[in-house]
Amino acid sequence: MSAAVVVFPGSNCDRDLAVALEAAMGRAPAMVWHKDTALPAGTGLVAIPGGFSFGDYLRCGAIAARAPIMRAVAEHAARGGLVLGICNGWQVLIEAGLLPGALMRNASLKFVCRLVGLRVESTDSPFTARYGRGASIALPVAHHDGAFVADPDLLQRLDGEGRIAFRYAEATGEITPAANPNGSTANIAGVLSENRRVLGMMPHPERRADPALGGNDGAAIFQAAAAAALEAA
Amino acid sequence: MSHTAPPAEPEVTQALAAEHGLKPDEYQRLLDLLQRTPSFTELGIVSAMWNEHCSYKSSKIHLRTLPTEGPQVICGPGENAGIVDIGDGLAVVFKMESHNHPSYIEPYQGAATGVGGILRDVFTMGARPIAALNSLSFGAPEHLRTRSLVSGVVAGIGGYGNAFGVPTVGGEVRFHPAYNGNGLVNAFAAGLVEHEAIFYSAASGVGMPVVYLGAKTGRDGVGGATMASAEFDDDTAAKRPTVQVGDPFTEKRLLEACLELMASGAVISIQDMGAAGLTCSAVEMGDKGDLGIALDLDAVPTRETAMSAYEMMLSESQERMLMVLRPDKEAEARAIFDKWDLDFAVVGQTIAEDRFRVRLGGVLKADLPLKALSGEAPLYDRPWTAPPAPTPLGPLPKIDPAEALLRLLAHPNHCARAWVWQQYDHTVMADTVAGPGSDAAVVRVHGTDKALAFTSDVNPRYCKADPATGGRQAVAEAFRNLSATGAQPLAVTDNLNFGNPERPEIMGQFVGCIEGIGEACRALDMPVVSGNVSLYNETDGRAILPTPTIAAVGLLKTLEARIPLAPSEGDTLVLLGATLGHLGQSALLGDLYGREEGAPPPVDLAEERRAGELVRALKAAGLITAAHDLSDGGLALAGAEMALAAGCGMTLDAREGMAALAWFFGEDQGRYLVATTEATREALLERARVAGVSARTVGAVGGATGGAMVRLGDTEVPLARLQEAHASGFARMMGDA
Amino acid sequence: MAVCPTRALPRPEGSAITGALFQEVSPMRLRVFVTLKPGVLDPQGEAIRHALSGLGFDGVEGVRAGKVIDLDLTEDTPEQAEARATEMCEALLANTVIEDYRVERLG
Amino acid sequence: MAVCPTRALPRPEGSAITGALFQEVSPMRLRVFVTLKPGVLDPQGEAIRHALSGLGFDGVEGVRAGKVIDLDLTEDTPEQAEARATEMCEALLANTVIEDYRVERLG
Ligand SMILES: Nc1ncnc2c1ncn2[C@@H]1O[C@H](COP(=O)(O)OP(=O)(O)O)[C@@H](O)[C@H]1O
Ligand SMILES: [Mg+2]
Repeated sequence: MSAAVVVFPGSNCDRDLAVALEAAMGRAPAMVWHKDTALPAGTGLVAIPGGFSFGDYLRCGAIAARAPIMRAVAEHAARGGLVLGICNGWQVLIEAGLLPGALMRNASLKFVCRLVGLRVESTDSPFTARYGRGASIALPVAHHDGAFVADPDLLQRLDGEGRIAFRYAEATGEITPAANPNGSTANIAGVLSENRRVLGMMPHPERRADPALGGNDGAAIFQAAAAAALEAA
Repeated sequence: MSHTAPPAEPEVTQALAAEHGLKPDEYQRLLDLLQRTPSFTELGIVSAMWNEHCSYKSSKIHLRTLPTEGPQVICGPGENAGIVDIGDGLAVVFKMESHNHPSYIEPYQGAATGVGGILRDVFTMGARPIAALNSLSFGAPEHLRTRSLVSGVVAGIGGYGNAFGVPTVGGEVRFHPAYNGNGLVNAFAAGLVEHEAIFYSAASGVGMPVVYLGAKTGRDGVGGATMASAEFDDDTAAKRPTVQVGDPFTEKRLLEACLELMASGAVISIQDMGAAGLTCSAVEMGDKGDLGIALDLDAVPTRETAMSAYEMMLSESQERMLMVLRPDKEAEARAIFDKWDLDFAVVGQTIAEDRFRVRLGGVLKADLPLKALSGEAPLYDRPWTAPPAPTPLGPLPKIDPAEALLRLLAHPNHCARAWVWQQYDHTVMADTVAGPGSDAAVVRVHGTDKALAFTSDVNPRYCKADPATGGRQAVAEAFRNLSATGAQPLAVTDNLNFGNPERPEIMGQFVGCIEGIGEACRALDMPVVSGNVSLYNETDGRAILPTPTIAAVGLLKTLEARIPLAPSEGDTLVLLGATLGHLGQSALLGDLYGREEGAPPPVDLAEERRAGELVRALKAAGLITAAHDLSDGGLALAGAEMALAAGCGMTLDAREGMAALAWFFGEDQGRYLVATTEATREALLERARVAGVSARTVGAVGGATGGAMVRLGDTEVPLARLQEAHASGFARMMGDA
Repeated sequence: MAVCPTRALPRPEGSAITGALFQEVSPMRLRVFVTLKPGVLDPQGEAIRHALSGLGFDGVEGVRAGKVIDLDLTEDTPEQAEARATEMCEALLANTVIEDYRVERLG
Repeated sequence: MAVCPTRALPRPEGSAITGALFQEVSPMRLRVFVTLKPGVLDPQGEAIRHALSGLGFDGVEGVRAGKVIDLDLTEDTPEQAEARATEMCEALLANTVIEDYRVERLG
């Protein structure tokens, strides 16, 4: 089983994601154009990259979510395939209905790019299995629309089902308002689908998957997903 | 789109020429050249080509004195960007450009399109942009417009660069009342290219198709190039031109389409459309290739109806390119642009005759001698006077060094810039090794163990007090910032921002700064490979401070060679370079007391070079763990920045026989604060002695009892207070702390 | 909306329109409002309110920010155009999880 | 807005309102439209048009995107509220270099 990275016009983390996936899987992922209607045969993991698909015009991810390739991605997810959406990728997955909630303008109204602390809330997923539960990690964020919004019902469900993958946290693991870079409800930084095989997250693990860049905390996500994709084969 | 007849064109007169910015003698020059009255379209074309922005008529004779060559230089000034070899068949392409006036009128879009323009300059040469910097100068923080300009400009730079996907890794922000009526936005971009994949703008071959690429043409900024060279007056508000709106989404697609196009072998030459878009780009391609160009404007993709030839030739719509195409590749080339949903239109061809012919609706709208448009542009040796001597240096203020440090760190000119750079994506492309906040930003060369270092520097206060010293210092500081990160300086690009050159005292600043820049670039082996001049930055006769921004690029052969900023607890601090305690034009006096007095510190270029080489050698020998250059704010500020970076206390000892303020805040040049261990300190001092660089142990990291303290001689301040002052200064100034 | 001659011609439903005739139909303009559902937090509106008060504007009790999208549609009747615009809202223009929309005919 | 003493005086238009009562006055709602000036590039509108056509909506001749801002203002008269909203547009809500605005009274 291999990985595929979906490329929309305006995606700008597609290469970075491909580099991280190749490092984890030992082989380069297929780059799939948004106008395609099918995923390459044998695709185990679909990754939707960050960036500004279609300029982020109208609503982030809205236009991309309706691109031809997304039907194939939805079918892949429905079959239990792995899907990872990072930053704009998460926005796309929400707009496509593959993940719940909404991502809105940051509370500061400003774009925010910085290293944030995260607490791993769930290790029960093919993406987070290689972290220790409650582990503190640090990953960069870079977004303008990352405030996760959920109504109380949804929030309760996500919490109860252990579908909150990451929360913004202090280095001590404490969940504080100061650790929240964008005003997300309950400091939520990443969410899993019901079957736990679709993950959307705002921070960029692919930008911290190489010790030469000062940290390696993101690599475990790709390694875990690679292993799960192989297992599914 | 169909062209319904545009309104009748005005008759060309001397008065109309004057409205286009042509002086009477310049208009006469045009009449002599044509031997007839120009058409309206021709007047537009010529005024665009002959204005300051395109012709460099006031600056050219001085720019020619700058060193532009070196074994590392692949392409110097004159192309869209400079190109420097970095080994292994790779090169770095870079340039800096101002968007001052547009950003003052509409900060968000002005700054955004400034970023867009400089990115196009880089990728039009075949390079993928890998880093951006921005050098920003604003009026006094308390001035009415300053905060909204800061918000708008920063959001615009981020809005464009972030969406495009280039990491914005550094820059400068300064505040000074001299910029109240004229802010500066200087944007730098660098890209990577393989030697064989470099593209230039010179057309070649007769009868080759000229192809228009990218976004459609509207009436954006018609008259913009003329505006960029006109002094503001109080009616600027009334005369607001159509502002250009940037579309980073289109730019990103244009980047990908152009790189695919270049790889396909379809491109003979290519040139982005910047100021006076179609006019400047077409003339430049013809001029460089010794060819004429014939354009058929009916084929130009437009987004507005009834556009005249004049409007199309002067439109500054963004995200457009012009290319000379290999005819047998047309279908392939068109398919690439279709894939990216961008316009692709054959709008003309190269011709053997030296003419620039423009047709619309079957009518010949312009028929000009092409070479003369640039070759015969006016050239001025404007009179200049040497600047007046600065006011003499008064007595030292009475303040504790630690208190002065605390106040400086909270000052808008010295507090942390995180408020700014957190709005910039500085980690996209996943190669940023050291982003904003370090001396020079360090970006890995993708897929290798090498890295490039980028910095931008200038001290306008120095330039005002003594232009030649200021020019020298700007280059020296850039050299120092690169050296402090361990990089070997390669070359520079400059962005020369001044007031009205028709005033001899302004021209004197310009001439002096260039002299100093040239001298320093020669002495430090950093040729000038590209640059940009922005004149007329003044309002009602009040000029900005002379601001020749220098952006420099350096090479790290391995990531191992990088020197971090943060020392470790227990390290010993050694000061390299001589300290005389020079306080003339210092941050201490200027920023804390509003006293812009005395001469700026002299710059000894030979010492500068020795010190920089020593720092790199010390790193190679494993004798230092961290380094920081000294610039404004002197030893105290440099030390505090290292302490803050490390999150450790620090002790800096007083110096016997020197006033504490002079020792801690003096701005003598050619200095670095380096961290070493007790074990390596002796070897370090010995190396410095052999290199002829003065070195002295000045303190240690940590070492305070109780909570972490920063001690300056016998005064001290808790690190936590410095942290708070430094971290919150910017937000406090912006009113959103 | 401008009444153009072709409109007066009775046509069967969905009849083919030749290119030439079609050009003459002047499109209808519709305005779509997209606003946040009541109860959904509106950081932008909140920030505007804050900024207004910073500028000395008192008595601003509430601010809600939304989008307006003007569409020029070539449809045969205003009703059809409106129906079309509504479909567009459902399909793309609004995120009905958090947003409401309303379609209005203009001019 | 700050309640100033003059407000307590009986006035012809509307009923006299004392400071204390004033709080209970329900604010007036105004709607501000902010749209790009004609001729200014609208990348967002263009992207929406393109996306609509990709979704199979034909006959979309043009799309322009703008903002709508609803303001609840405590002013005494609709005229005053409208004047106030206009001032807010000039000061903050619209970027008059590239945008036009229009104020409407609601309900
Ligand atoms: N406009 C800006 N954009 C991005 N980074 C900036 C900007 N202004 C300043 N910085 C960063 O903040 C740090 C401090 O800037 P400065 O004091 O000018 O540095 P130096 O004195 O070393 O030249 C640098 O790392 C610089 O790159
Ligand atoms: Mg520095």
